[in-house]
Amino acid sequence: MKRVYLDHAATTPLHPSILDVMLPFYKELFGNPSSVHSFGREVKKHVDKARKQVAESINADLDEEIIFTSGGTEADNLAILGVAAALKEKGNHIITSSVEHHASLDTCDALAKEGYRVTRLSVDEHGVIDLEELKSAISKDTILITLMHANNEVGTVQPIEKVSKIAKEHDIYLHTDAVQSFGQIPVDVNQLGVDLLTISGHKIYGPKGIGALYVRKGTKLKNLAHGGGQENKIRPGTENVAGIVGLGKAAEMASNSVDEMQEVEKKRDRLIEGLLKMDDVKLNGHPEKRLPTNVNVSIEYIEGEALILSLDMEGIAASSGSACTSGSLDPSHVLMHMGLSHQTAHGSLRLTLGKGTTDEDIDYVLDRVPKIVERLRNMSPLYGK
Amino acid sequence: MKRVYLDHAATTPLHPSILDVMLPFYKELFGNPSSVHSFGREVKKHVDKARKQVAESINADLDEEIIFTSGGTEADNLAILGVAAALKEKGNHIITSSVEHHASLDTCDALAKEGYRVTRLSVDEHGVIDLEELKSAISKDTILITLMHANNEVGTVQPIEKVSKIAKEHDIYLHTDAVQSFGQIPVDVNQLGVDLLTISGHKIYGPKGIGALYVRKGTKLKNLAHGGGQENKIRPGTENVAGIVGLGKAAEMASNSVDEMQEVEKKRDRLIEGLLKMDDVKLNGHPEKRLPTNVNVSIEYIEGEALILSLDMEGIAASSGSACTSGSLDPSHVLMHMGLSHQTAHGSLRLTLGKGTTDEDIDYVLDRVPKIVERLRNMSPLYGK
Amino acid sequence: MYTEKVMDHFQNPRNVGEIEDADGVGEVGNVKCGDIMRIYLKVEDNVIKDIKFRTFGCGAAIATSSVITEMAVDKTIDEALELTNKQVAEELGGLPPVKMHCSNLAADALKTAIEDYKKNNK
Amino acid sequence: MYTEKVMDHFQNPRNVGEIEDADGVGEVGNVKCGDIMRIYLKVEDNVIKDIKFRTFGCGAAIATSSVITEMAVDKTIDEALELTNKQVAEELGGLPPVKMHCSNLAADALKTAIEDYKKNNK
Ligand SMILES: Cc1ncc(COP(=O)(O)O)c(C=O)c1O
Ligand SMILES: Cc1ncc(COP(=O)(O)O)c(C=O)c1O
Ligand code: FES
Ligand code: FES
Repeated sequence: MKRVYLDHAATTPLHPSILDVMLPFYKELFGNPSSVHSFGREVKKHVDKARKQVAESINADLDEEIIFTSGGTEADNLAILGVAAALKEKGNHIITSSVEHHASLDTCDALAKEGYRVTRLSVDEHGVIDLEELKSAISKDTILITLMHANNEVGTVQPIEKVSKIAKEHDIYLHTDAVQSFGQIPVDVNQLGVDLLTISGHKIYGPKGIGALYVRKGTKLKNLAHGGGQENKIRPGTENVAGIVGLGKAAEMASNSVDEMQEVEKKRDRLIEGLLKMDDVKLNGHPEKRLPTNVNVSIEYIEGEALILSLDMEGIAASSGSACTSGSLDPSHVLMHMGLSHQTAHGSLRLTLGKGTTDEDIDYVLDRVPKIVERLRNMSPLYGK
Repeated sequence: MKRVYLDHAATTPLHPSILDVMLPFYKELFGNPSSVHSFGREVKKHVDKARKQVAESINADLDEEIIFTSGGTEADNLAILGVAAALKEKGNHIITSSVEHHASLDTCDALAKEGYRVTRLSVDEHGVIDLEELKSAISKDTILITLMHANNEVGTVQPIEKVSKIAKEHDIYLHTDAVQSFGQIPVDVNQLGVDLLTISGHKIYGPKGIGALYVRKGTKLKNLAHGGGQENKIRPGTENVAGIVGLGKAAEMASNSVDEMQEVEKKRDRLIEGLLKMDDVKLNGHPEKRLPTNVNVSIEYIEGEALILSLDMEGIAASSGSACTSGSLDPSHVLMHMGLSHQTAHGSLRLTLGKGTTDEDIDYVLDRVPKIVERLRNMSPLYGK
Repeated sequence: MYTEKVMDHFQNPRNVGEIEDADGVGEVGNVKCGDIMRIYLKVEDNVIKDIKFRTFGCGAAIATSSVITEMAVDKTIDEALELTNKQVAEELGGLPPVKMHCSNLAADALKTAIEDYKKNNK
Repeated sequence: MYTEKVMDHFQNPRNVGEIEDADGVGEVGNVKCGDIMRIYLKVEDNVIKDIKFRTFGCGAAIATSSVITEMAVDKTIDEALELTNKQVAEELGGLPPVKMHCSNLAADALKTAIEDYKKNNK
């Protein structure tokens, strides 16, 4: 059976040349980088090199501004909880948006429970925050703005550079979650003007279980875990060396992907166009300020999980913001905050393209989706009434 | 040049058959285990299988008692901070020992700074805690005893079963760090009678950057990080699938290693015997209750880093508790708490054997060490006065 | 995640559709995740002779709808009223814990349809 | 971690040993990590003619001891007194930041030995 993977926002396949650079660290280069002897020292060099690769890929000024973590989730937690703990004498107010990834959203919720004040900025129908709302949310207690660069569900890109200007005026730290944007649109910490920035390996054709937090020199950040002196004492524990080396290579490749992404974008547009030919289908997210890989549509009268399962049986991997897939009461908080009805959000379909997506893949999907939709609609009590 | 790796307590080489089981997850099985579609579901199965392997290897009653983490350090932090947070209404007293790994030691220090009361049990000359001291330390505020199963520097095994009886009598949670003991001596959560137990992949011929915390069903534990629903909501973030699968296999192999370890122990004894033939050399740690892989001696009049570097130039990888290797003011807290003088602790040499250590390796080391020691002693102002 | 039987009923649902001149119709909504299920009955001599469904919901919701129509057909309305969620789930070879509530939907919809029939025939 | 020059001086230290009838001896201890260094001098016409050392300490401590003996020999005692930690570290092609304090040890030991010589010859 043909298999078409269109869930690159969930995870990407590891690029073979990244596996190649990782393998030696599962074989002869097995030393602990903290060891004094040569088995350790030779490995340490490669960890340092990977740190440089990551630093350069996001245009950081210093290698030491990169802290390796176990993934994007940990990096988001470290940024938000670490700044909150470090600046708790200064203030207790944090600003975020209502469409963040759970790694940030739930972390802010946890802080709210601890007594921090959290403002969750609303978004417009396309998922973009309002800069005026941001300005008026700022108070003298505000210590952190955490705002994702691009949204994982609908691909909407936030105006981080403009947010940065506002943050700087008020001397407030700015963290951005660039897990989805990195490798798709330019991610440059100095151009964006951020103090902290999250990336994750497995979204950029690197390995799972590795990520990094960029921390601009001088930024006050408290470590969350305690132990060895690794990662500048900010993130202890024996290094996931193979993962780090893989992330280094993945970051280097990601920062060189912008051209490739233009090709992907063309396929994305063809896919969107094709899907919108069906009746009662609507694009979610921003028409232009969206990631080149992201397609998100709402298909009325049907439910997401049933759609995903049906697609899966045709070999197509996709995802949905349906409540039924999450096991929670509500469909995607992102779609709801963009003003979709419960039912419309329920029938959302996310298809995220990758570097390996072909025109034939798009043709195949455009052939199958309408058939499946028709079948499910014919089963639906909402359709044709 | 001959290379002899005798630093298995720092990290072990990945076993080739473990790499074999990991590789598919860096290739075709790249899906995100949280995904509904088949790319995700087929990977999820393997994560579940690895959880079962780990559970069985330590004789846990239920697979779901295993929480995967990014390593031993994170598991120790999760156990200690997680229990402290979950039980903070119940009490604020934690008992540990003075010879713990930094992952526990520093975590307890952090809690002490937050206002928890921490008792650090002393140890005797062999590194063993005193059960009477433990009993008298217990108060009605005590919520957790965290005590390592075997020490990473001197290999001393603590009487966890006896501690468990005491903990149970007082209804206090018991956590043990079995990072070093697992794969070397029997580790059975029910026989040990522990509520929480830490293991780490890279100490048992598995990959770096993966570990697990055993959490007995019903044990109250608060998550430290926030985000997705992975790992029973205790430890969010996209799973390090290859690492988890590798840990599963490594744990299975570790629990079947006890026989192999008897062979290692014979080589260890020959190494100890050979080293003690030098003048002014003394064994650190317990003569019998010690890990089958651990050799730790103090060599008077010389300093550890110089010794390690000299050994390294002969291709021998070793480690030391010297202050000079740690960059801190004091030599190993473990050796100091066992009553060694600053100078004697300074000249400690740890050689930790592995499954692959040969008799020739031991011969080689026993040939080189005395020559190096003599050379360094001749340079030392403390020698021959 | 789903058993083969669930997937079979999801992929080849039995008795999808409407009955134009139904003797009873029941529609229920699931507060938990917002799904909707409608069941149509044709009853003769207190026996369910024909049954059809329409469902807006997940794979489990569609499969439970399908299987409950199979279980209910040819039963008396009293027998049908005794069908439980548990039986529905068991008939499908089990459901994942997070999906147990979907089987409620099916049993509730059938019950509502039977009540509608009873009301119409009072 | 260490430069080649450090490793060379560590592996082949110059001027290890004692001078039986030394004109000056200086011993210093390093509070930071507990190392000890002793330097022996033979001085003629205010010029350091022979110099030897013994060191208990890390690779950097041994290397700095060795290199400072090379730097000091044939210098007048006044010239030798001007040798700084920085010069020692530079002569070795640099030291890791955590090891900078080891170079203090060498310069201090030399200074102490020269002072001992001066005291003996007052
Ligand atoms: C925007 C965003 N942030 C954070 C994460 C979490 O990263 P990770 O999966 O590496 O924990 C993800 C992906 O799951 C994401 O899409
Ligand atoms: C006893 C002990 N606990 C915890 C750890 C930390 O484990 P990891 O290196 O996986 O973070 C180690 C090893 O470094 C150890 O020896
Ligand atoms: S119908 Fe929503 S979970 Fe089954
Ligand atoms: S002598 Fe101790 S660090 Fe150099």
